[in-house]
Amino acid sequence: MVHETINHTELLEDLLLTRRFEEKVLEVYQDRGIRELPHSSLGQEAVGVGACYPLEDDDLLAPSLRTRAAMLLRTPVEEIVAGMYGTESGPSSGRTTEHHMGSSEYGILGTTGMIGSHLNPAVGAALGNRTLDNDRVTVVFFGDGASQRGEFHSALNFATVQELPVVFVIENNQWTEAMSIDKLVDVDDLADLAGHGLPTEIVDGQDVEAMVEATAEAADRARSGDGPTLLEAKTYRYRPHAETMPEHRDEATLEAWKDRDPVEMYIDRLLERDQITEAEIESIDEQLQTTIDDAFDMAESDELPDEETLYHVYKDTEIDHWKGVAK
Amino acid sequence: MVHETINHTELLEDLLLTRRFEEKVLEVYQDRGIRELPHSSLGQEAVGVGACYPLEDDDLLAPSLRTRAAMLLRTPVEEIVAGMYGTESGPSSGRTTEHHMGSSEYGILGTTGMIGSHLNPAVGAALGNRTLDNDRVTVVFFGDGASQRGEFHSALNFATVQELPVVFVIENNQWTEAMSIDKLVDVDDLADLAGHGLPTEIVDGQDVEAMVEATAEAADRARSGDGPTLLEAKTYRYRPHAETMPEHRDEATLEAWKDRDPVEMYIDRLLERDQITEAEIESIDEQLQTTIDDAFDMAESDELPDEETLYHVYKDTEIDHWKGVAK
Amino acid sequence: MSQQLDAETETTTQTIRESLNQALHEELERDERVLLYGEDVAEYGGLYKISEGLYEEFGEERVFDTPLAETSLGGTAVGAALAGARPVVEIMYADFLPIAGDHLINYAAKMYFNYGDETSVPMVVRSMYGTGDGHGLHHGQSPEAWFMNVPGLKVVMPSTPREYKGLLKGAIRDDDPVIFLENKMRYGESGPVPDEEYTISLCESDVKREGTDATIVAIGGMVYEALEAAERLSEQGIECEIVDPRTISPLDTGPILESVEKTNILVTAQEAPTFGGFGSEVAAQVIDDAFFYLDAPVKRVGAPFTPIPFAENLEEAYQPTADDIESAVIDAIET
Amino acid sequence: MSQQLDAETETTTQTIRESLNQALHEELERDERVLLYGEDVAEYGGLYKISEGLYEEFGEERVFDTPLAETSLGGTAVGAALAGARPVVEIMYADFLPIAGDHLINYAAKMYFNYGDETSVPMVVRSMYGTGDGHGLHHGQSPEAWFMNVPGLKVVMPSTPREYKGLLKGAIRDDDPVIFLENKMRYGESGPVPDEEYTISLCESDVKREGTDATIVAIGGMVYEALEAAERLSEQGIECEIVDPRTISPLDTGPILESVEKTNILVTAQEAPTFGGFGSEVAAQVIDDAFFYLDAPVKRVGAPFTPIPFAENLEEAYQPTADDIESAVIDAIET
Ligand SMILES: Cc1ncc(C[n+]2csc(CCOP(=O)(O)OP(=O)(O)O)c2C)c(N)n1
Ligand SMILES: Cc1ncc(C[n+]2csc(CCOP(=O)(O)OP(=O)(O)O)c2C)c(N)n1
Ligand SMILES: [Mg+2]
Ligand SMILES: [Mg+2]
Repeated sequence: MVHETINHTELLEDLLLTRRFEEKVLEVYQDRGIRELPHSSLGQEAVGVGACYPLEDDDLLAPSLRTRAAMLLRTPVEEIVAGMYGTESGPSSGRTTEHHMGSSEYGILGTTGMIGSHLNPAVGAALGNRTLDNDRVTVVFFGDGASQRGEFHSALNFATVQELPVVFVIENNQWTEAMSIDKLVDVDDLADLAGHGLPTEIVDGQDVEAMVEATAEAADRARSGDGPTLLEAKTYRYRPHAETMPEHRDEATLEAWKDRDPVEMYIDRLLERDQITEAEIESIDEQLQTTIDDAFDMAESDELPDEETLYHVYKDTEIDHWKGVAK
Repeated sequence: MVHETINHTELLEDLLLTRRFEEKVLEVYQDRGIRELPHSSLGQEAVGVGACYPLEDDDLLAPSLRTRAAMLLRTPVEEIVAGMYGTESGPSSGRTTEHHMGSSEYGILGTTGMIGSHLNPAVGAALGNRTLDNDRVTVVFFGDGASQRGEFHSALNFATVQELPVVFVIENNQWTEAMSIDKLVDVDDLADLAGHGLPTEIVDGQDVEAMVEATAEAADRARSGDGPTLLEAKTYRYRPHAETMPEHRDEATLEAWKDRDPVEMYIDRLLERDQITEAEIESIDEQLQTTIDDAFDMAESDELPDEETLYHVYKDTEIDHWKGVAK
Repeated sequence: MSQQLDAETETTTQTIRESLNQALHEELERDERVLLYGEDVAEYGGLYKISEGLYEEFGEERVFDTPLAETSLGGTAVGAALAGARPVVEIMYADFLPIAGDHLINYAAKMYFNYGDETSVPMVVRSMYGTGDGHGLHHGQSPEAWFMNVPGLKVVMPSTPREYKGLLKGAIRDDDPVIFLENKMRYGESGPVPDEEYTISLCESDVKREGTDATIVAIGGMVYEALEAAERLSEQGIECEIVDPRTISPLDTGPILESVEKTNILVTAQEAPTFGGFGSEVAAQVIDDAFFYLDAPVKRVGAPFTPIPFAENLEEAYQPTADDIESAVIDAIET
Repeated sequence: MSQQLDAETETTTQTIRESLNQALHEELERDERVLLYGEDVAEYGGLYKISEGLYEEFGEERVFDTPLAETSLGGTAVGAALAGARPVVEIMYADFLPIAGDHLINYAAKMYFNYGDETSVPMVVRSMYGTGDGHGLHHGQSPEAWFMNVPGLKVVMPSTPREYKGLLKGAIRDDDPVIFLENKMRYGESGPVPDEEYTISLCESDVKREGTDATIVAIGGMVYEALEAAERLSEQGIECEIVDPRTISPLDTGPILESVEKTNILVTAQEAPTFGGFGSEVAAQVIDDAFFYLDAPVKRVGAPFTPIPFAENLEEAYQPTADDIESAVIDAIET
């Protein structure tokens, strides 16, 4: 049983960090706005947290817009918040949004605003790592919406025939913006779309331990040269697609999912198994809250970046950016 | 049994027309060249012939580069040959290649030089026909190579969720240019790649009657509003990818496929069933040969198009083509 | 030439958002071959609410939501148009147009040329551009120049509510494929829109302001910036003529050349980076055909050669505005 | 400035095909991070045999064939480069680049800007263009202008064997994403290639011929046409200076401006349609920065605004040649 080898305090801490962070984002956004429009991961935390847990520190993560956990588990919280504010201390000093930022230092593959366009780059990162002859695994997160793009097919196929060390994680929250996937695909399980010959597995995305277990296996397979795996994590988001959009989903369904809240489920399980005490949880929670609050305070008083930051487009050639020509 | 309802003389004529045409192309190309580089369908004739046979005259065909049958069964032979020569009497008077020409008159969807890029347009044509409220079915042909593109996934999905009247026909000849599909996909049957919830069927592409039967069913399904079907026709080409490329495939495999030659197999069967006589075949053959020879003679003596033909880019706006601006 | 508003035309003040919604409504009603689809355009009414109410009115065969797959949007629209329908698809942000680039550049643009008969591709791709909302690198790019060197495409960038409506109707009725670019920062701009039914034909430049001292050729949202700059310059005694091409390609250069022949000074204004952009083509056309009328270097206003930055102050530094146009005109005149 | 061949350099006559093959060979050998992949590049050695023998020599982890999926080629190259490898991918025909357009425009071009550290995207996309072989609408387009308005990309179009080799090596070593365009009609051209190892840096324009009477800025295969035109014009007493930018974007305008300041006449030459093309940007740069040196309208040589036709005579009418450059120079001088 995988839960016997897990450091439960750590895993819970990861889960609580993500939950508290997302709650804070929501609170601050509603109270006074944040420059980056939040696309909340509340409700889906176990997917990213569980998938990241069994990885090595230098494995590469390619998060989707909504995989906040992946960012939080790799990047100092204050940098993330500054990234959302577009201030000087953010990872690119405000050049880019926090949603898509990349960092070789933190092992996060930069992404774009194009949903699903990171699938082939993630496969390519795995290819690059094979070329460099290291044993880093790449884990790429994407939604049910991204699975509808042709990229899903070509990336799976390329990774499979090249037997690349990739773990594909669909965060199937069953909504593509305001569209229910019921009208966007004609299958019950997105995993069925992938007949490419790679192993696929459907995972309970609310169960952080199930995510740990499935990803651990997939990462092992990748690392031992047996190629990619596709995991479909079934989950649900508690918030609308973005904080500017109204809620239009069925209330009963949402409530049913909340009954299986990933954080509460895990806490209940740990308490039941006597693997943690209420007091321990409270203390972790308090500490996390302080870290998060401090990060927001810092970002709110941070400076805007220097204009020079903008002119960071070519690494090898000096150009006159206003004319667009080489100097 | 479908073969009881088939007009065998007609079907054989279609098959022989395609075979003799392709033989003639090869002969002329080797002897004195043809402007359009031939990508021969020799060996694969039964796929296009069989799939076209059960269709209505106004059903729409979206052929691949290699589906010569689809062109021949819809377009006067002399126009096709002129199209290959790029002369005045070709369908677009030499603006475009015969490989990709489109014609609403003949019910052929124009395609491009991009393998697989016609999949979504074919689905769109079916959508357009739904909007126009007619009952035309669209049949789209494409290779194993095209099936590797993302277009395959997005087109299948769109057609499935919209329940559009499309028949997808993979002409799986097992080679993508000089690459064997063994290294390009990790499945035995390409049909397995399509887990989109639409019916799929593997068909013997050498058996013209099997193609007729499978396509008849799929077209019926489409026409009665039950949505798309995917057929995977297993076949093989006798020639290299294009006539400029050397043969590099295994000889024994090629010979094994030739043992199941689609034209010979069908003739043998008809003779066995006493549905045709050797003499009848000979007479059909002679007549076809004359038509084909005449078409080549005509094209070879045809004029080059007038330069004005070139300036046919916008339908609704007169422009100065040299400056690229509206008049 | 373009159909100008004359004094007697009855108008109502509308936002661009309203005028676009009306245009779609009228065309869906007028012609049964018109259909509208895209991501979130039906039940939700469009991310920016341009197609609100249309799904309810015209039903799911005419207005529908699609899977997240822009190659399907571009590709199926080509096919539907070739089959004889008049598809209007929304590709949410113009930044996503490259995903459908093959279908636009290699398919839509070339089928009229490729067909043996008079079949053409009457499709419209609506898409949004425009900076200033902090959406970052991938939700605001001006893509017009990516498609200018593509014979067969038409690229339209309206400016005022009246033109958004008239040109969208014109684009839907046009027999050629049209990329119709909407500035998402300007949906709320309002202005007079004729009450009577009207359309505006594509490929006709329009003079938005008359003047004798300098010509400003501005496109899309920059027309508003040019008008503002012209007001300020007028106070300094400089009268600018503003030409709004409205259709970027194929470009109606006549009114531009005529204007430059009168003013002898040319400034261009676009939101995209200057290098390789629309303004460069205008400059090149003028220097070929009106060279001896030009009194000064042509100044091009545009963004720097960088992606669109996220941070507030960086985005401000990036975005070209009325200020930049004003300085460029003064610069040109003083040279 | 560019590294010129001096008289002492030992050279061997090679075709462009050979020089490219050598460049790939040398870089694969020099740097283990370099890898080469694409459709038919390995076992078959490339459709035009540019990569012949490399698979055999470097094995299937360094040189391999891929599924038919250009978004995978573009997309995986970005990822491999971000991970620290130096991928070289072949996208067979440049007409197919739009299929990978999103990964080039929105991904490759923007990641250096997007990263929090100094990570960049050292990838090279090799692709073929060039008309004259009857391949029709979709196997010969010159795509450079589609990518010029994209900050972050580098677009390279070499002319001679020496440059093909040096620039390909330069591109592979460059830390930014490069679209490397090869004229498929010129693979057989031969010329001197230095025996010693060398590279040519990107973004440096080169003067291919000195002259005092007119400046011709020609790119890619058109450099040969410009050289021929210049010879003919020389017989008529007109001495042309030919500037070969080699890198289209970002463009090294210095040598162009200097040349125009000397000759006072500018003609541009490209294979792509004139409207919205490279030549327009050159004209615009010159009219901004060297306006007072210009004696005549800038003439741009290019194809008409149509797709590439198939028929022999139509393709001939379409293709710009030395004749057109010659007339354009005379035209400009006589204005
Ligand atoms: C290529 C592309 N198409 C459309 C969009 C607009 N868009 C942003 S998020 C989104 C929904 C994505 O759904 P999914 O992949 O399920 O991820 P989720 O938001 O549910 O986490 C859409 C359509 C986009 N950003 N990129
Ligand atoms: C998008 C695209 N990529 C690559 C090519 C080059 N190419 C032409 S035909 C071909 C092979 C196509 O294989 P398949 O789809 O199996 O069809 P077949 O030739 O076997 O009939 C390739 C790679 C192309 N024309 N278009
Ligand atoms: Mg989702
Ligand atoms: Mg094949």
